[in-house]
Amino acid sequence: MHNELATIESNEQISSIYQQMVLSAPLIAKDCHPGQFINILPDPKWTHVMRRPMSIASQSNGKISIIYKVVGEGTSILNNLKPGDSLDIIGPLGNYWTDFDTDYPVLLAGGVGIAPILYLHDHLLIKKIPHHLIMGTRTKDEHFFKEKTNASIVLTTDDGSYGIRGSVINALDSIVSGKNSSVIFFACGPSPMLNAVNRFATDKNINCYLALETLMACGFGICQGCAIEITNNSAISQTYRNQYALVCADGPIFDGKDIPLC
Amino acid sequence: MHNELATIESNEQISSIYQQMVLSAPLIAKDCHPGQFINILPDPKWTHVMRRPMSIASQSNGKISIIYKVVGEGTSILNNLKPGDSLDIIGPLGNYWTDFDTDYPVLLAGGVGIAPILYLHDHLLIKKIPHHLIMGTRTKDEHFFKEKTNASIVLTTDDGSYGIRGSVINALDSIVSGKNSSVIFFACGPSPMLNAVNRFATDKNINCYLALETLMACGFGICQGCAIEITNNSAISQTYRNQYALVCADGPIFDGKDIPLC
Amino acid sequence: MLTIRIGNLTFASPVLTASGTFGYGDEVSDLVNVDLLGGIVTKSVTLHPREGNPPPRISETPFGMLNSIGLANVGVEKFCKEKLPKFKKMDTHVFVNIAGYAIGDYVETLERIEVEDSTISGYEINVSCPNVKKGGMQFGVDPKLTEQLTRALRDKTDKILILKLSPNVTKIEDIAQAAVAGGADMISAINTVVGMGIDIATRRPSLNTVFGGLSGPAIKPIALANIHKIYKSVSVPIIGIGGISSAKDAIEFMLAGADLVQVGTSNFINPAIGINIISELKSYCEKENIKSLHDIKGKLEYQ
Amino acid sequence: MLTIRIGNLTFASPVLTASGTFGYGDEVSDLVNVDLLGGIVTKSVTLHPREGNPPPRISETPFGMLNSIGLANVGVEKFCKEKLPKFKKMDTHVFVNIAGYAIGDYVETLERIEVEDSTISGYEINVSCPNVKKGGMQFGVDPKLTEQLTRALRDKTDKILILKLSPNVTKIEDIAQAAVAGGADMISAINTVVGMGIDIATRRPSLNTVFGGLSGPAIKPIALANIHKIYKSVSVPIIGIGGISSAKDAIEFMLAGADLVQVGTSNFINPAIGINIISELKSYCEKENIKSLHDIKGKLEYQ
Ligand SMILES: Cc1cc2nc3c(=O)[nH]c(=O)nc-3n(C[C@H](O)[C@H](O)[C@H](O)COP(=O)(O)OP(=O)(O)OC[C@H]3O[C@@H](n4cnc5c(N)ncnc54)[C@H](O)[C@@H]3O)c2cc1C
Ligand SMILES: Cc1cc2nc3c(=O)[nH]c(=O)nc-3n(C[C@H](O)[C@H](O)[C@H](O)COP(=O)(O)OP(=O)(O)OC[C@H]3O[C@@H](n4cnc5c(N)ncnc54)[C@H](O)[C@@H]3O)c2cc1C
Ligand SMILES: Cc1cc2nc3c(=O)[nH]c(=O)nc-3n(C[C@H](O)[C@H](O)[C@H](O)COP(=O)(O)O)c2cc1C
Ligand SMILES: Cc1cc2nc3c(=O)[nH]c(=O)nc-3n(C[C@H](O)[C@H](O)[C@H](O)COP(=O)(O)O)c2cc1C
Ligand code: FES
Ligand code: FES
Repeated sequence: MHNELATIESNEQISSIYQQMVLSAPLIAKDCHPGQFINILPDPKWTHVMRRPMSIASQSNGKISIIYKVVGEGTSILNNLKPGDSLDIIGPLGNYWTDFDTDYPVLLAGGVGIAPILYLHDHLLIKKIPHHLIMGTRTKDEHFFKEKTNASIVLTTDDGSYGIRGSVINALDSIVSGKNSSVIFFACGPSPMLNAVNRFATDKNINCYLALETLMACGFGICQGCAIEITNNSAISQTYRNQYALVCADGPIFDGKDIPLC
Repeated sequence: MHNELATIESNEQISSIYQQMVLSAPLIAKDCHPGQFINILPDPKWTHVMRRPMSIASQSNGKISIIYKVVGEGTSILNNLKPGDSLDIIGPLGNYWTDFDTDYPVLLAGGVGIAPILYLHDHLLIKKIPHHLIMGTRTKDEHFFKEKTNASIVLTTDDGSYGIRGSVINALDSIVSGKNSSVIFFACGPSPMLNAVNRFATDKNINCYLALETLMACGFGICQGCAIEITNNSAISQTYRNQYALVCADGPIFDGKDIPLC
Repeated sequence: MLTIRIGNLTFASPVLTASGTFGYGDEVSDLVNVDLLGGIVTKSVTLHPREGNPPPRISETPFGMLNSIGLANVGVEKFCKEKLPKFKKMDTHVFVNIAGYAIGDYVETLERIEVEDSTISGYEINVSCPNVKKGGMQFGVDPKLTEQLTRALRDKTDKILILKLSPNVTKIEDIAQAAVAGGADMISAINTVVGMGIDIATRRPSLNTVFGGLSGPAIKPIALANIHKIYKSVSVPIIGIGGISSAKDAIEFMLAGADLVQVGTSNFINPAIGINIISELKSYCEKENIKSLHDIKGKLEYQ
Repeated sequence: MLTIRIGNLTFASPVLTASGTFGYGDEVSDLVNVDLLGGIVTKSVTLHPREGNPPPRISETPFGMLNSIGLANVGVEKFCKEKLPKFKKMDTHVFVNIAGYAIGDYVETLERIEVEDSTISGYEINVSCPNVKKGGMQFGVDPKLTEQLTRALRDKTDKILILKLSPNVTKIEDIAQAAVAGGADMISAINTVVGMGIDIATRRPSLNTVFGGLSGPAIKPIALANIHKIYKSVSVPIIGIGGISSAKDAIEFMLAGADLVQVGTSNFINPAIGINIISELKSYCEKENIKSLHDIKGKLEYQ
């Protein structure tokens, strides 16, 4: 964990509603893994008492990136930053994805949930681990990944304006049933999507790892503010108690089996 | 009184530490008088509960200007505004200078206290009323008025780097004693300067009007927060009580005789 | 849609302006059409004229301000002559806020106003005043005193009687119940929270009175908690006050149990804020298909 | 210059970190050298392990936050095994914050820690906990209960005993005096202010427990007022807490009467904030030619 004053390399709109910011942050870049996040101070004069957490979307050569959607004050400030500006960030935070050696990884992303999934995708490409990536958005303009598509990258839109119509779940059946070996899910996205993926995995007895989000004050296990209910005290936990886990320290990646189905 | 969304025409540094901002604000420009001020909302997302009051430094053709020094958050935000940006202002507020028809006006300004004095100076020029203007700063670089100097405009610096060394008081004696008719003072500036001017006027039995500053929440007589002690319940008052007056509503211009000498 | 009926008063909208932050409604007439407001509450009126506290009287704090105005006002006599007649021209509810230093002060002030031929809708009683007979303890921190004061005033008027409570107590429920027991028609809350500021350069308090009252967005969470506690302990209508600066804030207070709200400190940033909130509330009701804002009173959901 | 002596403890600087906002000092070791701090106060420890409250447990407010963590902690047994030994490696004062639901809980917890061979400097007692025997009323709102609790703990330890007071009372002076009468060595204040948040989209409270504790810069004026009241009513050393995020804030608390300060919520924005404040304080003393920060304690000037 480092508190680094990163320099912004670029900050660009990559689709109708998503921005990507590349940061030079050598210390964090050196230590980070797919699924981890950073905690951002949007401005030295920030008048909120919490930083803003963002998943790491890529890592290479001392640089990391984030992919974000402007939703409020913090992300608006981020959106106005220019190359050369500096940004106070803490990271890498949280646990990360492992376990991609035995089963066939299927990566599932919804909306800005693409950030950590993209990082994992890059990582698997580098390690030459064959896998599938399914990404869903509401409509065509929100996709920024269109040019990169190939047989193992599947895009969906809620309105059918691009790729498969519907949610990422609609693309799963054919991929999963087409595999001889057992598959494993890595998913990040809005709660309804994660719940659907978790339910699908449970039904088919597939291992499934979900990246969750909650409000965070500290980002590294101190404030106990980011607790979620868990149904099972799994082995991957670091500070698990019986009933609650901390998303920032025990997560953000959880075994789907530990999360209540809903 | 109007609440106007003014458009910034220009916003420029005019000396080592002073900025001038010209605003297109037709409603306020139409109604304002020398000595009055506006109350500024520096930013729609302003996280303070008070606006920032600034004297009007000029008025013409639907435009007004302010002259300000960057001292904190509000003035920093003002300093970053660009031509074309808009600014939410309330004005004109407060009372204004009159009484320049009988006596010979001597205008005294210290630091940013120049703003209302400059407006009064313009006004007297238009009305072709002969007068003197004395302006003091700490050092040469702070003066932005140098090119305009003539026999009736006298500049001083605390360090003697330009014009007369010392405060505006040092320039007064020769001007006052050189006049046959009686003189009248109009002054704005830091408290020590106003106190010195008031004392000088009292000693010589000269009429003297001072523009004061206090912290202001509302700016027009509602919150009662801008009270100052007064020694005398003068005729110029609008809401004077016996002991306190409101700088925003009874002032900002006060008869020196009503203000405690210190 | 925004109309709220309380007893036999009809409020065109649930947004009023808070005592001490909107004068007597006439000072802002250049900027605001007060008739569009649900109502206004006057600056506190006292039996005798009051100069107020020595300066400095205000200071800024993070997202808030401190004040110790000291109830500066012209006194009830001059109030009746100069201010009261002006309310006749206003087509909105006017509540006269009364403050005092002994129960007799409050009663005499109210009686003086009652004898006038006026159009006011009622009184809001500021109990955050030091009781000189009880060594300066405030009326509003003691349930017995609050009940006595309320009853004494109740006996003298048939107009709406609102008790305005202070948050600076261990258990506001006790004070609210006492006010209702004494005959209050409504409860309004909160008055300012006791606070203090210091200027480290001069080493002096930022207010002449050392302690003052904190108001503004910073106190909104405290105000909401107090409103919800009052809502759970009494059944009279409630006016929510404290840090309100948007329709969203106003709705939060209604969900917590308020029938009406008052906007205070935010008037200083924008004197038309009350009216802006009213039009935002209208859009909200339309969007959410809410027939009457009264339907959301206390509709906070939890087990 | 920054050294403060209190009893027979020497604090290298007057800046500590507040309970619940800095863990046990080891989680931040990557970012902060805790030995540079005046001291740390642990998260509250209870007799039995506590899961804490259901989520959501935190939310943001204007310049502040609400929390209802529910004293989630491993319990004193595990605390003694896993956390206590780590403090031996730290060269700073460690105070163990203790919470409980009956006087016996507090006493047993303290006794359990006392028998360990530890290097801790003392205890901070969190009295903002519901007393199950008294229908959930908090210990810290009742002077008698506060005195009893303090005395019971005083009997069991010779280490520094700090009573941490709640601001949610009518008269904090009474509670401070009771704590001193019971034998407290020091008073710390304030704990969080009762507040509430509402999400208008879901119509649910922003915290699962409905009410929670407000902290951060928004409460600084309230904290300062409480510290100054405590300073005027007791003569034991005082630790100022509430919204501190700069040396300027720390100095304000000292002028109001604090000997030491604790930094809480601001650690979340910057875990090194305590250490930054310490170096700012050093520059301040140099600039102002202050020999010892203790010289400014209570040096607020007014008539
Ligand atoms: C582990 C983690 C990873 C995330 N990764 C991404 C990402 O890759 N891309 C992305 O666009 N967003 C991501 N988010 C969400 C992101 O943190 C919020 O969108 C952002 O904080 C909004 O801040 P704001 O000031 O713009 O909006 P606000 O208006 O202040 O808040 C809008 C919403 O954002 C969320 N939020 C605000 N503050 C926090 C906080 N301190 N902690 C957590 N959530 C908060 C809340 O749901 C809030 O309602 C992630 C969140 C977490 C917890
Ligand atoms: C009637 C009047 C006319 C003024 N005219 C001018 C002018 O022409 N040019 C100029 O540079 N300055 C003028 N000032 C002072 C100006 O208002 C402050 O410099 C400005 O408010 C600072 O704001 P800030 O946010 O940058 O600084 P902050 O750091 O917030 O405050 C710095 C200091 O500015 C003053 N100040 C802050 N807020 C207010 C407020 N709401 N009301 C009054 N004073 C405040 C206080 O003394 C404060 O300590 C005038 C003040 C008044 C009352
Ligand atoms: C400058 C000022 C003056 C006030 N004067 C009074 C008053 O005379 N009587 C009263 O009952 N409340 C008075 N109040 C309290 C407000 O009416 C209101 O209860 C409080 O400020 C909280 O609301 P807010 O956060 O919206 O301002 C005053 C508040 C301020 C800021
Ligand atoms: C997330 C969080 C957890 C806290 N936990 C505790 C606790 O366990 N025990 C305690 O005595 N105080 C606790 N506090 C209160 C703080 O120690 C402090 O008294 C309060 O937050 C005010 O200071 P601040 O404004 O600097 O945060 C907690 C505060 C926060 C924000
Ligand atoms: S965010 Fe503080 S413990 Fe997780
Ligand atoms: S600033 Fe409000 S009365 Fe003068």
